[in-house]
Amino acid sequence: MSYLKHLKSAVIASAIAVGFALPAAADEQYFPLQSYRVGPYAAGGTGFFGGFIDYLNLINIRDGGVNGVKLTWSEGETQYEVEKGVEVYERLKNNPGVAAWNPLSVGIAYAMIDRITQDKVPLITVNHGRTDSTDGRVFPYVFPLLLNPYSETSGIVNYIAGKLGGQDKLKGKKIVVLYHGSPYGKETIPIYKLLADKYGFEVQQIEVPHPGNEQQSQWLEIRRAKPDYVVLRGWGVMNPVALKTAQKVGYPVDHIVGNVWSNSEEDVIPAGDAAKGYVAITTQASGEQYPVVQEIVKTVYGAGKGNLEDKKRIGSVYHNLGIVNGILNVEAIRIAQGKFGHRTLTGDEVRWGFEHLQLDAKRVEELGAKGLFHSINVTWKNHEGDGYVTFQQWDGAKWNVVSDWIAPDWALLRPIIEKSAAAYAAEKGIKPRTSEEAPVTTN
Amino acid sequence: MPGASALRQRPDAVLTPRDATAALKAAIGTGVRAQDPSASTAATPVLAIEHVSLAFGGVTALADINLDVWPGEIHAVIGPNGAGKSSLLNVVTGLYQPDRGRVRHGGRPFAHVPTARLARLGVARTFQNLSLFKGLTVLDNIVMGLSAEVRSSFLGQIFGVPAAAREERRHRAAAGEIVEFLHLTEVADRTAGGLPYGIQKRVELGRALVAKPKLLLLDEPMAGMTLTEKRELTGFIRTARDTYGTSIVLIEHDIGVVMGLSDRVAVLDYGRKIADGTPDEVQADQAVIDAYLGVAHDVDVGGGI
Amino acid sequence: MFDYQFFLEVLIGGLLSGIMYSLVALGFVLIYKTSGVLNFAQGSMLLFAALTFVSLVERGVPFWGAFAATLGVMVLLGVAVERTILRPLVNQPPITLFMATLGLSYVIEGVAQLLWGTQVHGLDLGIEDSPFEVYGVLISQFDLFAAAVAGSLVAAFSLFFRYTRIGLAFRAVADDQYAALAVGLRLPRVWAIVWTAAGVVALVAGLLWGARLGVQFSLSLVVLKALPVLVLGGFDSIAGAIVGGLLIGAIEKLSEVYIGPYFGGGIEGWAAYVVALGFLLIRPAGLFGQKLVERA
Amino acid sequence: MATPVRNTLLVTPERLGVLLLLIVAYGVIPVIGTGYLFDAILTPFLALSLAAVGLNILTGYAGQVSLGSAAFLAVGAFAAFNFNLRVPGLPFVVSIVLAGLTAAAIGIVFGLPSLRLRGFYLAVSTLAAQFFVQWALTKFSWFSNDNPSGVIDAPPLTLAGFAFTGPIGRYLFSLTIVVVITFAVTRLIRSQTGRNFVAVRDHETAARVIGVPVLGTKLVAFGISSFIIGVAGVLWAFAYLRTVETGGFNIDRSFQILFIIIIGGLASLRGAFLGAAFIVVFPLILSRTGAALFGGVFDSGVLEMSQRIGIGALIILFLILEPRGLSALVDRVWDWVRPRRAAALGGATPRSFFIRKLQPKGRT
Repeated sequence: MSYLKHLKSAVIASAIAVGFALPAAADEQYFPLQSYRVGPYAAGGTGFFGGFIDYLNLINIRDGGVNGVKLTWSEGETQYEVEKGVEVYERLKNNPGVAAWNPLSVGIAYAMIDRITQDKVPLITVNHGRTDSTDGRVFPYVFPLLLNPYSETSGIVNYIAGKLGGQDKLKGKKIVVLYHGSPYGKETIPIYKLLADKYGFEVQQIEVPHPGNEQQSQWLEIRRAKPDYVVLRGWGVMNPVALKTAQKVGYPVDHIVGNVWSNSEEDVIPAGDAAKGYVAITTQASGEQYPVVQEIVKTVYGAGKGNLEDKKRIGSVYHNLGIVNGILNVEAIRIAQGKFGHRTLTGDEVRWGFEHLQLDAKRVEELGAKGLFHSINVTWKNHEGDGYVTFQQWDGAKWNVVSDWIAPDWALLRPIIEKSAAAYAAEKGIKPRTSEEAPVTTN
Repeated sequence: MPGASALRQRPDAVLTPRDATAALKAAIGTGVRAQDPSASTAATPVLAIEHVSLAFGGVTALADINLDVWPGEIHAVIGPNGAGKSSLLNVVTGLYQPDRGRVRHGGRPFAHVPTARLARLGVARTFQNLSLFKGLTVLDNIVMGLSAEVRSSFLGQIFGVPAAAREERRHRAAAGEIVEFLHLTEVADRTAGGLPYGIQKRVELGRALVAKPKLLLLDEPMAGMTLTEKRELTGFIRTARDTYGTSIVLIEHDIGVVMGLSDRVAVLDYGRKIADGTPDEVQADQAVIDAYLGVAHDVDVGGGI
Repeated sequence: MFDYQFFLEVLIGGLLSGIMYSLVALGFVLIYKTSGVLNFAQGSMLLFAALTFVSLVERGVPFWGAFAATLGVMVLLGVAVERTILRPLVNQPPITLFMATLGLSYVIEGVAQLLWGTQVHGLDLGIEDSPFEVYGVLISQFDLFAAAVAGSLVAAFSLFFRYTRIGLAFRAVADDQYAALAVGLRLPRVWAIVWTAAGVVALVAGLLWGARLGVQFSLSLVVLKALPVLVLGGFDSIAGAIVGGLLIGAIEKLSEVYIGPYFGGGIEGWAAYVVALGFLLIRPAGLFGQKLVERA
Repeated sequence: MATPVRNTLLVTPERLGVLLLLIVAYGVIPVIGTGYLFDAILTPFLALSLAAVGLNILTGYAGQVSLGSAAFLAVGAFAAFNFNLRVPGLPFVVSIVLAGLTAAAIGIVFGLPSLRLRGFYLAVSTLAAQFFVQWALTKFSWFSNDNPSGVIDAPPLTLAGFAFTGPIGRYLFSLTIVVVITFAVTRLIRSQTGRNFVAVRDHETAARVIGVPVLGTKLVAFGISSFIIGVAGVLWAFAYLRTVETGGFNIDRSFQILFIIIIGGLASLRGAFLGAAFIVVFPLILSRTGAALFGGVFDSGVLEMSQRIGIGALIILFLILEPRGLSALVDRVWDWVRPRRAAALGGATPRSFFIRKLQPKGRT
């Protein structure tokens, strides 16, 4: 990140603040980043935004941008707080050539849905966000890419079924879901119930009040319930404490399965030995052995432009998620450029790109990401893109993939998502799209 | 009650000169009062303290105290520090509950005086340490003295319904009179917390007087005042009694003020009442001289600040 | 049928958690007793101490060396706080001081993360955390260890305040600041010492909590667990902090397990406050408060 | 009659100033402002100012410290959402009033401990409201219309049949509500009830003796304060964020509002606005200048950390230099400009919890 770049964005920002709008600079696609490098969730923020920026840098340095269109970005610190995120949105949204927003925060994403829909810019909520925004008919600009919370739930249950030896073996088993006492934590309660009914296992869902630094009573209950598996739907400090407390009550750690927000190094390192053997879901494998990560190490870090201060974190879960997120954004732009031309695209045009973001295993391999993530297949109706999941086990020092790529049961979940989206559409008076042909605003 | 009627005949003390207003009001007041002393004696006492005892964790604060205060009377309570004077006032105002005994306000007996109803019983008091509402203006402080008479609700006040507005005007007018009476016009609009000590004491008297109480309890109103301020305040107190017929219980260390101002004087020592009579009687009492007067001169120093 | 063994397990777990709350509460009490202020920076001090310690250890400093160095840092912090905040703000209302400690917590958090980064760290005190069973009731070794440390810390403080000159000064100031000042006690010195002591408590609590949660930003949130303890035990009573902690810990766990299900669980966050408040409404003086003392 | 002359004047410098401000706020700013100014600065400023006015009634005037303001913001926001959703055809203004009343009712319940507790004990006990409300709103999904994510979306803002859309509309909507409530509050604090607040704060015993209904006054203070904070919550949620999730109404928000009134000046309406301006604008300025000056030298994490330190240090410095807040600072500047006013402004420092610690212990 150069000084000039900063100076420039500062100038732009101040220019906008006093009411001027600069004309769009030629051939640049801009990513406003609502990053969080301070505060309770700084570890995740630095990893994710570090990976994202590293990938954008790779494209600029190696390829000279996307078909010659330079990628630019600037950061606004949110500390993961919604109103700071909104401030950053309002501040950065008028910069020219905004491609997409990538907040990596459920709260900020929610506050932006109305705004980006009005401003016609895509909002990418990779691995998180509003489940029903999967329904692109109602949410044309929101993309919960790769994995929404429902798919995650299904993926976890499918993994447990696999461990038990098949979905029919789930019958009569008992699963405890330990969830964070927040809207995020509660979101999958009905889905676990649904799957329990479908497969005939027993599910008990126990809440851990925020922030989750005390779980004695919850784990004593778990000990009493003697479940076959515990699913950890945690957040922040709740995760290591859960692992520690599990050890304390003697629950076997390799029967605890973490969800997508309980799957990072930050979630296990504080737990020390108690985390050895813990398994968690992921959409992107960790490690730096993948070609694209190696190229980032060579090209970006080699040029001294690496974003991570601590190089040991290259290839960590959040860093790789950032890289995958970078791939998805860049490829969406590339696909949209194929239709609209090699130039600075409008947000709406980039949205079209996301709605045609179809990367099969072959294309993923071309991108140097084979094994890093499986594939994606976004359509105008399906904004999640049917991401596959895999499971990693912590060995005390790093994560190791311990499963194949597993497909969630999308068909089962789709009607629930559509119902929820329809309710939203009714509440907001939105008329769902009936075909791909949504009006695309171009320059 | 041997002292009561004798005291009535006692001419006004020569200790303090009075200003013109006070003299005028005093003239009206004394006229009414002096006409029929026997009528006063026949009436019930404004305040009757009956066998009140109070102890704090084994330490006796008050032991079997009896005290009557008659209409229009200025009744001083004196005694060395720690003798139980303030405790007595706190029992009378219900801030403390006595262990034994009763307090009668206007004949109504209370085992524990309900502080919140005090103002409606016609009782007002001042405090040893300043107890003004420092964030309010002088005028507002005095208006607050009429709190017990407020009938309007906060909604009525915000929206300015006629009844609330009338009430506010009435109370402001009453407070305005007191402001004039106590010569506080100059500072009426100033925040009380920033005023000199002597003036604050006067404002506090004003706040207690504005409701025209039947009984006024003054806890060391002169403490820390200069001689001039004391004289002035003495005049105000006497005038108040004369004007409104208010009975006054006065706790004060300045023996000169007490003897000059009071109709009767009760003396406390270690929580017991050792004397109760006219200033002359008390001054002549051997027990009082032994227990108290011998040390009187160094009691006044910094008493209540 | 009532499961007594389970009840006992919850109870013991609660009491042992409670000791951990007491440890945090203790830091509050020391400062409140002498300066009448609720030091909201206690959580940040805890974070700062643990972060400094763990960062030193990760840089190869041996355990006791890091401990001593962190102790030194906490002493410096205590003195600095007295110099830069307490002294200029002497005679200001408690609420102002409270806000100043909030400001202080910003500064400490910022400095801690600026110095040592925002990474989360594991902290291994070398205490085995596998449970052992006594008549079928699981007991955590680590929790026992933590309880022992907390107990000795309280004992040490009690002895210190009872038998040393500084301790005497501390009690005099706690009793009546005005009088203490009048007889010539040097308040600034007492404050500096007390803040240092609170820093030591923060270090010990930070290490024990850090070993449980990992050393990370959320460590500063443990103060929220200590506040109901303070309400129940009294802001100015060391004994209250201990007994209050035990009570709150036990009540919190028992209510979560036995009452929580009726509300759908997760009531721990506020149950402790409600219990503490309910207790105060019945007994306004708190556990160890004195008669007629207003809670102000 | 000793009614002071100043009060009877129709035109005072203060009133003139307020009038001028209103003209600028209604007439000038909507013309020259940008979307960023409205959506990111002015609207949150107005919402926080209103919350600070509410808290100031409770803490500044009535002397009861609350650390649970964010809970009442949340109650207001969720109540308005539900009234609007569940009672068809209800005018939005009525929803807002009902939301305020709901917040007031809950505020009174959580104010009950104030009848027995004071100072920090009360302050900490108000945290019970903070945690309970957040828990309840998360727990019972009915409050968020069973939205799976527990996040609700804002209904359109209408006032007397007029829809406020767009940045300027939302700003004007907020401004109007803030102006109306602030005007009512100025009347309130000059009324007997307002005096009761100060009396209870400055000397509770004396207040009780002269017949102030102390308990009632405290509860009224909690009620009115919560009402206003509840309405502020509606603005925060519907005019500013346009989404509501419980996570945003956490303890940090409560502290933020408390910061505003301390920095602005306790028991000062003007202080609430000054403090809110400071809290909203200052970090932005710090952050922008920091990024502009050192953006190339340090990474943004370092900058943010430094800013956090800077804000913390500034708060401390501010408390040391002007413990009575920005409002008092303005007075000082004003005195300097108009020396003859100096005498009229005495030390209005509130008592008890708010005044200095070193006081001899009296026996009364």
